[in-house]
Parts: sequence; C-alpha cells; structure tokens
Amino acid sequence: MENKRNSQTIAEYIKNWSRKHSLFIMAYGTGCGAIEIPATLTSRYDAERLGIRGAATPRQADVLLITGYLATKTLKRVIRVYEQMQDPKYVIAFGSCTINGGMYYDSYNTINVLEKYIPVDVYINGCMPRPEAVIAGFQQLQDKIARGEADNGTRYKENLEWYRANQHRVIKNWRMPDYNW
Amino acid sequence: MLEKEQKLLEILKSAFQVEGKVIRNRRVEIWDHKEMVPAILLMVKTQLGYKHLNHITCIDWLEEGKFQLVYTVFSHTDKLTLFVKTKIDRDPAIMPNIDDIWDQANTYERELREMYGIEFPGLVGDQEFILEDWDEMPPMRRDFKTDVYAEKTFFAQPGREDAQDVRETITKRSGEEIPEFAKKYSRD
Amino acid sequence: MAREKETTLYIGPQHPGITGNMMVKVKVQGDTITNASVHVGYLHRAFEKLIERRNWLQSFTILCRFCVPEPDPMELTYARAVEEIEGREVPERAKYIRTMVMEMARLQSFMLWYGGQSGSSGLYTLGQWSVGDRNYLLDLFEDLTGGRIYHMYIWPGGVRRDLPKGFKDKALKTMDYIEKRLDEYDKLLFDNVIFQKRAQGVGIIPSDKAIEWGVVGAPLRGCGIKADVRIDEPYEAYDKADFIVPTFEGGDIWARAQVRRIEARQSISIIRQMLDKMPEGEVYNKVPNPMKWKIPAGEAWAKTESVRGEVGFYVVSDGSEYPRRVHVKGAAYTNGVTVTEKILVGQNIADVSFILNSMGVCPPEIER
Amino acid sequence: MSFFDLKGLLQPLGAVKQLGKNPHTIKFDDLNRDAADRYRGLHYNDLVACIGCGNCSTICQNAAIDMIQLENIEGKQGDSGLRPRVDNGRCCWCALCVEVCPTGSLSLTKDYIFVSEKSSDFLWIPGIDNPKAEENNRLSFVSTTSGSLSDYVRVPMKEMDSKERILTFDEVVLGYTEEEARKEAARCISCGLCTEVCPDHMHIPEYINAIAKANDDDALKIIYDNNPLPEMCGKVCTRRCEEVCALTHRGVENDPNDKGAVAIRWLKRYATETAPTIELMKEIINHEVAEPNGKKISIIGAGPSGLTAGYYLALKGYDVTIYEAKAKGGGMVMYGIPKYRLPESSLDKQIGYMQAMGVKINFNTEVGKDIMFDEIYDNSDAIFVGIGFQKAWTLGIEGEEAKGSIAAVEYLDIINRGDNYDVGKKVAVIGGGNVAIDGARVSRRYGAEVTILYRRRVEDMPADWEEIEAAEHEGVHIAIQTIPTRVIKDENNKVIGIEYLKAEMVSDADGGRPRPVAIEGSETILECDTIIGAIGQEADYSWLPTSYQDKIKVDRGRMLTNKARQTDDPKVFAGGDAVNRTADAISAIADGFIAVKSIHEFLSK
Repeated sequence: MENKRNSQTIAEYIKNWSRKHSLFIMAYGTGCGAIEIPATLTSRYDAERLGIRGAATPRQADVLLITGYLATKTLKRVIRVYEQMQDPKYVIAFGSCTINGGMYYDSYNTINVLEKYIPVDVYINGCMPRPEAVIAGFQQLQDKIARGEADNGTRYKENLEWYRANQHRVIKNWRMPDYNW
Repeated sequence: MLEKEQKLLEILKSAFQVEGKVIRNRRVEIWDHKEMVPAILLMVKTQLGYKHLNHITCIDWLEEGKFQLVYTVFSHTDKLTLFVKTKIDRDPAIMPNIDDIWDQANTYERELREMYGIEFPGLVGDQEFILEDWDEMPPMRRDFKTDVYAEKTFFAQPGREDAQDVRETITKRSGEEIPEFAKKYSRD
Repeated sequence: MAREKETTLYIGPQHPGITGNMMVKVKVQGDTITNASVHVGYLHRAFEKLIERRNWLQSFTILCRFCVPEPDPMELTYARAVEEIEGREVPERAKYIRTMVMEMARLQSFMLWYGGQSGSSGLYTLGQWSVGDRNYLLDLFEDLTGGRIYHMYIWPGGVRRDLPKGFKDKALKTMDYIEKRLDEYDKLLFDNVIFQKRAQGVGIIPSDKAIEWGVVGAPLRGCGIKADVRIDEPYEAYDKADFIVPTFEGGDIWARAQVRRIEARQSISIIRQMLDKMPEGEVYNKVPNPMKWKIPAGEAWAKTESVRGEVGFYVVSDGSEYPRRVHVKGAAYTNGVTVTEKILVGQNIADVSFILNSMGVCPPEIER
Repeated sequence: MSFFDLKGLLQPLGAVKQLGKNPHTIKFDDLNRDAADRYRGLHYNDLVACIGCGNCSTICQNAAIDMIQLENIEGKQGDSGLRPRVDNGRCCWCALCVEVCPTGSLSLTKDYIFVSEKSSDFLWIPGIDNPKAEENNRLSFVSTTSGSLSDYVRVPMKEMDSKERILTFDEVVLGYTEEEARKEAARCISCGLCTEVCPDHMHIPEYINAIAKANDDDALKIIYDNNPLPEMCGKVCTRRCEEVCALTHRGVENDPNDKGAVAIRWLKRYATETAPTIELMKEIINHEVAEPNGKKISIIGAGPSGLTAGYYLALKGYDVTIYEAKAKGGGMVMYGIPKYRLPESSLDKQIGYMQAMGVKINFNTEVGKDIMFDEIYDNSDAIFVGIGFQKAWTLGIEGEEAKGSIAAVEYLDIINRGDNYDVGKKVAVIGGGNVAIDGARVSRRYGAEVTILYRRRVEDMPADWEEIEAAEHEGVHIAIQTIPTRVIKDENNKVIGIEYLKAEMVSDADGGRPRPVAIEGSETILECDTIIGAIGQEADYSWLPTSYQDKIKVDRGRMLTNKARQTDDPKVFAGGDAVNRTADAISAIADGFIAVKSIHEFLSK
C-alpha cells in the first residue's frame, strides 16, 4: 500500500482514497446475479460498511453492475446507461456469463464476452457469486481505485470507435442518440 | 375411475366428431383440424367451464413439415386439463386467432408469431414481443441453428485453442484408423 | 376540470422500483394511468431453444435459471414431466424431500416478497429484516444442495443427495426462528397504517373475471377462489401434508398480501411435517448413463405451485436423447403481462411498482 | 378505519425494541467463512487418479471443460494423458462433471472466491491451480459410487445352469437379448481408452454406440473394418480392453472379480449374432472387393492371423490361397477351444463367409509334407506365415511319458476332432491358464472328478476369472500352491496318481509378484487316472527348409520380424502366436491385419 502511494501525488492519493470509499451502485439488475444484490446490501452482509449503496439513476452512480448474462436487448440499454454515467465510473461483471458466455454461450440472444462492448474493471466468478464473493469483488475494485488504475471511463472514450464497432455487430438498429461527452 | 374424463371426451366427440383419448386421470386430449379449434375452445369455455387457458405451445416437427399446436385449458370446477391439439403446415403457417375468446391468448400468439413465424389473422399488438430488431428466421424453428448464429455474431474468449480430443489423442498414439462411416458414432 | 394532456412514460427497464429487468410503458393523464403495456425480452436467453441442444439430464441444470428468486419449482416440474413420460418411479423419501425443498423455496421467496412489497411502499426496515433473515434459509439450502441460489437438486428420478447430518435439527431451529420473525414482520407491515392505506382497494382484480383472465396463484386466491395445484392435483407428498389454502375476498393488494402472510406460515408447518414424517430409504432412482439416456416418445404436462402461482411444463419427447420441446408456462406470464396491464389502468403512477410486486412479476419467467 | 389509527401507527414502532440486540451481521473478518460441507465451488482434480477419459468434458452442457496436455503427465495404457481444464467463464457449478467422473477424481471444493481484473485469468486447471485442496480438506462436493450417474454394474450374462451344462457340450453363455445389449451398450461412456489396449485397435466406442443407437448393422460393419473373426472374438477373446475400461476404477460391491467394465466382448458377440447367415452377413457388411490385380499370395495356416490376412488381402484384389494342415479352418481356435465356449457352427459361418468373399483355403494340406515350401515360395508374390503353437511343453517331471498322461492341447484336439478319449474317473490338470481350465471343464463333461493343480494362488491364475468361476460352479476342484514332482504309475505304465509338494508364497525381494516355494516334506499323493498338462506350447518349424533359415530367422521358438511383420526375406511375412508374445487370438488377428497393410505396400511398390 505504501509503495502504491509513493507513486501517486498526495492529491491523487486522497482523491482515490475518497473515491474508493464511496461506491454508489447503479440499481439495474440486468441478469440473474441481481438476486444476490439485496442480500449483499441488507443486514446480514451489510455492504454499506464498505461505502457501497444503491443509486437510482445513472447520473448519480459510480459502479455499474452487470449481473450476469446480457440479452442483446438489454445490452443496448446498458450501453446507454453506461454512457450516461459520469466519470469516474467502474464496471463490475458478475458470474461466468460475462467472462465467456457461461451457460448461455450458444444462445442467439445473449452476448458472450462483455469486455468487447464496455470496459470491465473487475470480474467476479461464480454462478451466482455469493455475497461474500461480491464483497471480495468490491474490495478488489477498491484496491484498483486506490492504485489509481481504474480509469476505464477514459479508455472507453479513447477507444470509442472500437467499442462502437463491436456494439454495432450486435445492435442492428442503433436508434440512440450518440453520446455527447 | 376416470368417469369425469370419459364424460368430457364423450361430449366433445359427439359435438365435434373429434379424435381424442384420456391420457390419465385429469388429462384429456383431443385432436382436430385447425379451423375447428376456435369453435371447440369457445364451446369448452362457455359451456363446459374450461375457463382457464393455461397456455398455447407449439412443437416443430421439422421432418414432417408440420407445427403442432397445443391449447391447454383447465377447469377450476372439474380440476381437469384438456389439451386441444392440431397440426398445421409449417409453410405458410397460419392459425385462426383466438384472442377474442381469451385476452391473454394475445400475448401467447404474439410470442408464437415471433418465435415460430405463425401468422394469426386479425392479431393486434406489436410485431416485436421479446426480440428486438430480429432479422433472421424465427428463432424457435428447428432449422435455425442457435450455436452457429451465436458463433457468428458474438465473440469467444481466446486461450482455449489447445484443447484436445481424447479419442483423437488415443488413435494418434495407437495408430488406429477410424473409418469415415464410423465417425458419426464417436463421441463428440 | 379540464382534461390534462396524455403523456407516455416508460417505467424501466432501469428503474429502482421495477421487479427485475422489464419495462412498463404507461400512458398517463396527470397521475392516473390510462393505458399500460408491459414490455419484456430484456432477459430472453432462449432456454427453450438451448434445450434442443442439451440432453435430458443436461437440461435440468439450465432449467432452474428460468426463475431466479424461486428456482426449485422449475426443477421439480421438469423432473415430474420427464418421469411421467418415462414412467420412472421416485422413491418415497425423495418425494418428502422434494416437498420440503419446494416449501423451503416458497418460504424464501415469501421473504423476498416481504422485502419487495414493503420496499415499494417505502418501508425499508422490513426489507432489511426479511432479506437478511432469508439468508438463514439459503444457508439451509446450501447445506442440503450445495448451492445458495441455484440448487440443481431435484432431478428426474429423485433428488441428488440425501439430507446431510444434522440437517433436521438445523432446519427445525431455523423454522422456529423464522416463525418468530414473521410475527415481527406483521407488526411492521400488516399492522402498519401506511401499508394498509396503500394496499386496500388498490390493484383490484375483479373476482368474476379472474379465472377468465388467467390469474393464478396468490392473486387468484386473493379473489376468493380456492385454487392451488397442491390441492387440485396433489403431487409428491402434498397429499400427506396437513395444510390450509387461504382465500381472501377483495382482489386487491391487501388480499393478496394476506394470502401470502398465511401461506408463509403454512410453509413452515409443511416443512416441519415433512421433516417429521420422512421415511427412511433411497432418494434416487438412478437414470442410465446420461449421455445415452433416451426417453420414449410422448408428451406430458406437469405443473406445480410456486409462490407466484402455477408453473407448468409441457415436455415433448421424440424418443431420442434430446427433448423435442420443453415449453415453460410460468405463473408470471399471465399475471405479469395481460393481467397487470389491465389492473394498472386507473391507478396512480406511484403504485405501479407496488402492484407489480403484489402480482409477483418475475420477468425471466415470462420471456425465458 | 379512521385516519388516526393509533394501533396502526404505533405497532411499527415495535421495531425499536430490536435496538440493543446483538446484530446478525457477519463480522467483517468472517466474510471469508467456510461454505457448507456440500458446497459446489471451484473444481479440484486428483491428477494421479484421473485417467483423462474426458467424460466430464462431454457431459458439460456449457462446453466449459477442455482436455489438455499437461507437463509431467504422460499417457499410458488406460490413461489418455490428458487432463481437464475448466473455463470458469462457462462453468455453472452444476457438478454434473463430478457426477459422471468414472474414477471419482474430480470434485468441487469449498473455495468460491475468484476475483480478477483480467478476463483471461479464468481458465482453471483443477489440481494444478489448487494442488493442496485435498490436503487442506477443502473438498466438498465429491462423487460417490451410489450417487454417481455412471452405471457401474454390468448387465448380467445369462448362462446355462451349471448342473445342466456339465452334461453337454452346448454353448454355456447364452448371449444378450436386444434389450440387454442396448442397456449394456448405453453404459459405455465412449472414451476409447480401450482401443489402445486392444492389439487390433478395434473401434470399440463406435460399435458400442451404434448398438446403443439401435443400429446393429452399422455396428457389424464397424467391427468388420479390422476384424474378420468377430464372432469368435465375441465369445473367447481375452479382452484386455475390459481391464482398462474407465468404469472399472470403482469396482463392484461384494464382487472382487467383476470390476464392472462394459461387457465389450458380449456386445461384439451380440452384434455378430444379428447376422445369423452368410448371405445376411454379406448384405450387411457389404465390403467392396477390388478388381483382381493378378498377384498371388500364399498363406500358411488357417488360424486367426492367416484368415485375417487372407480376408483383407482378398478384398484388395489379391489371389489368396491358404494352406491348412487340418480338416477345418480356425487353427487353435478350432482345435484348442472346447465347443461349449465356441461352437463349431459359429466358426464355420465366419470362415464360410470369408470363402464366399474369395479366400481359397486348401484343407488337409500340410506344408512340408503335402506341399513343399519351395513350391509355395516360387509361385507366390508374397507369403504370410501364421503357423501358431501346436506343440505342447512337457511337464519335465519323472514318469510323465506314462499312459494316461497327456498334454491339454492334444487332449482338446482329440475331443474337438470329434474323437473320444477316455479320461477315467479322476483327472488332475496341471496349470492355471485358460487351456488348463478348458481341459478341466471338458473332463468334467465326461463325468470325471477334476482337480487343477496350480503353483500360485487363485488370484494369480492367468485364466479369465469368469472361466475360473464357471469351472468352480461346474465342480472343478482347484488345489492351489501345489508343485507336481512325480507321476505315479502302475506296472502297466499306466498313471495312477501324481505326487506334489505344497508351496508357500514368498514375497519377492525385488518387488515382483510372490513366488511359490515348496515346503520340504509336504509330499502329497493325489490319485488320478489321467494327468493333463497345460503349461504352455511352442511352434514346430520342421516344414521350413534349412536353406531359408538364414533369412527367415527363428529365435527361441519365435520367428523374427520387423514391426511390419516382415521377415528378413522381404517376400515372407509372419504373424500370430509364432511371432508375438501374447499368444491370444486377437493379437494374431492384429498381426494379420498389420501384415495386410505391409504386404499391400510391399507389392504396390
């Protein structure tokens, strides 16, 4: 931890420290993993201890949880939501489905590799990940933020064309306003 | 035993000259032409008390070139389930609409229209129900290959190319030559 | 009063009050809904298509994903349909275990419903309690099946494993705890004037139309109609259990909530009875090598009662190793689409998520 | 209900009483607490117990499991050398892979936290990535024999009752019915580990799958792809394939002998029985016969290797002639195996089929007597020698030349020719192989009281356990750990008994199998009228002129060939017992099959 700090300026360190303790998660249950979010946030596991709590709208949220598979119809909404979120923004991917398709790898309606469409900060393995694993995932994200490496929002902007090309492969009829940064 | 079931079958047989049988207790099935299905359903709903439409399902018999439609209705008074079955052509697949008998049939039929491409003349509602911007063949048709489509459209995580086939590894080691016609019986 | 302009509102798919990933498109005049249409498809994974490529046993692992909050009825219904076509007998003990698992699943789903129903009326404390306490039931599931959410425990021929050591004691202790807690929940929810005021007379299903509309489960019993698969067509060991199926008049959210309140207690009672009466013996009638397991040609319609209502599977076999067709008719398919569309008309926007919760809408079950 | 519903307002405040209570929130440090004892977490694989059958990979509906080559793990017989790797980006923790694992090496652990920032980290090699899981007691969801989805109990084979069968030479094993065969075939997990062990590398999983899929014709076709004597193999093969069957690793409860292997032999037998006539066989197998190419091939000996070579060469368009000394084809299989194991009609059918496909067999033509080797050599483009072992080893004990002492091969030969041999009332058989058991069981059928004398223990006997069991059922007595020393004869030079020493098993210092060592002074005499020696055979090379012997070399009773079964004389090929060391029919068939390829190659040059 000390070494990490040494490579950052004091201002950066303080910025990252405060960011990592205030993670507002986007209340969008995109897949089956959403079922463990209430369990994580409620009294038994109490993720609010870590500064994790829900936010109702994309503009207020820091973390987008992709809780499992994404149907192509949802992908469109997820991209919309992700682009509406303000920097710094992080994505946590739940479960096998986001890594390599999971049990729906051969389905015509679910995407397989999430990071081709939006950048992902942390993957949590499991089907479903238990609340303990979810919290471990958040801790990993906090660690990443503290290291100052969680800058995927910028990366997305820089590589927007590449992401757009992949997104267009799945979303045939775009019909969305192009995001103005 | 099975008195209620037999009675129901008798009534339907005398009213519509349908084929049918009692499958087991609480299960009766009848078969008829597609044109007769709405009349049968209306009759069982209004006169026999089969007011609950469980679902409409479709089975694709690709080899025969037919769709089999199953209308499942349930009577809360008799506690009996009646299946009204019919087979229709796959191409063109047209089936009389019954959403004037049951409102909820509208969603079932919209789903069938989307998933199997069965037309229900007079059906209102958006063309899209579950899918969005779908421009391939209706996906639940058996000739639509979901794995091929998925491979073509989506990405796969790299790093798994070194996988080997057990049978192949062994044949390579032993020098066995499996004849072509036998390969379809090898494990895939 | 001058008529206000009609506006179209999209509630969901990303909306904190919505029950899962779905969307309700409402037309409103002022606060009042004049037209509602439910849009689904955000969770469509094409299960029924995927099952074409999976054999009889492989299908069972994918089936429980049909409904996330309550996966066990899916497993059981599929298993029962397959057993009916094949004529496979299930050992007596497995029947009792299945019944117990079903009731445990119902109970944990009731707990989740408590959270959703109270959360959508702004009573967050109960949500913290019931969802937190639900973990104890999930712990039981974990001990029994090896999984928290997806149990993959009931398969054709019986159940996968017998009860672990010490399960009965732990289960009974948990039941005692939950029963005590249910009383506490009542104080927070049913005795609460806020909930009473919001629930009574809202989201009414006319009782004369309920059957025709295809309403099933608790909403139907909330219309005063006694209909429950567990007594209509007793399956597994339900005919050996002693329980009541409550009905309430009114057809509103309040009646549906009352039905669930009593059913949650009945579930505890059935679990206790099953643990008590469970005979010794085998739990699994072994199927042949799963890769070559063929089921004779035939069709079967099996149904079970979940918290949301009846879950039906129409399974067709063509005599091969792969199912020809597995059609799933979840309870939410009608409850959550056509019925909801109808009862939303005339309600307030603020009540939308409240009504959706009371109908037990489970989107993954609708679109599969 | 009035607006000021006092109860309704106050009741919720009851929640306040929870205030001072102990919270049930899990303490932060305990968040990594253990999952349940049955939890389905990450995979673990016991890399030593695993045989790389790939059943886990097949059952996985998510295509999550790859079989990959690992460092330090070499394939061997009964082990493909591959090990599973799980793509955790696919796995759904259903544990079906555990349920079908035939060895029980695969299991799931209690560990479930697996978090990473890179999506490429989720390829997981069980056993390599968590080598200590078993040591640390992390295994939770393990495979049990009773709960496993693989079927470890074979469909029992129906046999004639043991009381009935000692009265007749009718076939003892009755064969599978269609239903039984389908059921047994369905047990096979199609890994193919067996094919490597089979000397002939038959396409076992393929034909078993064809049977399971109710396609017997295809099964027969696949079998005939490289074995022209399947009916014989289906009845008497030594079936090393069944020893390495993936399903043997757990064994069968209450039966130390039956390991639960798929009954590969019986299934082959079933497939051949679906074509009862030669016409039907021709129709089903439907082998294409190439245009005659005018090249002449001579084969010495119509045993399994000679017939195999003859059949496949004939299919390739060669003009094949087989010279056989005896009146019937089949060699040792015909004359060395009793008819209750392999009926004559069954061999006749198979050889008849070959003849119908264009193989010429000259019976009663002994090379070196009826026809000279020179003549054959000069008139052929290639020669295949498959003479087998016909001469029995002598016991090497005092008095064995006495009347009533006979070698098992000779004895079986006499019986199989249809002649009679009077064994008297009591018979002693010496040896522990299949031939010894055959001699004993045949003698039982002549009403004699039979004792088998064997040097080691029953479990050391090289004979099939099924044969030993059958012999015991038929009332054969097995005297183990006995070393014969002397034949006792009367004044007419007729056997009246045998003297033997008892032996004790001494464990071998070098770690070999225990050796029998005679106990001093434990001489025992067993009264008997006939002594049947069955301790081994050798070949007879009197037909081979010395002028050829510098090229067609014989060393310690065996002909020397290269891998292609070619002797130093490029025209002469050899196979069967006289070449290989295993001395069973399937190795002979394999030799014949290999020789066909090399002859074809040699002549196509």
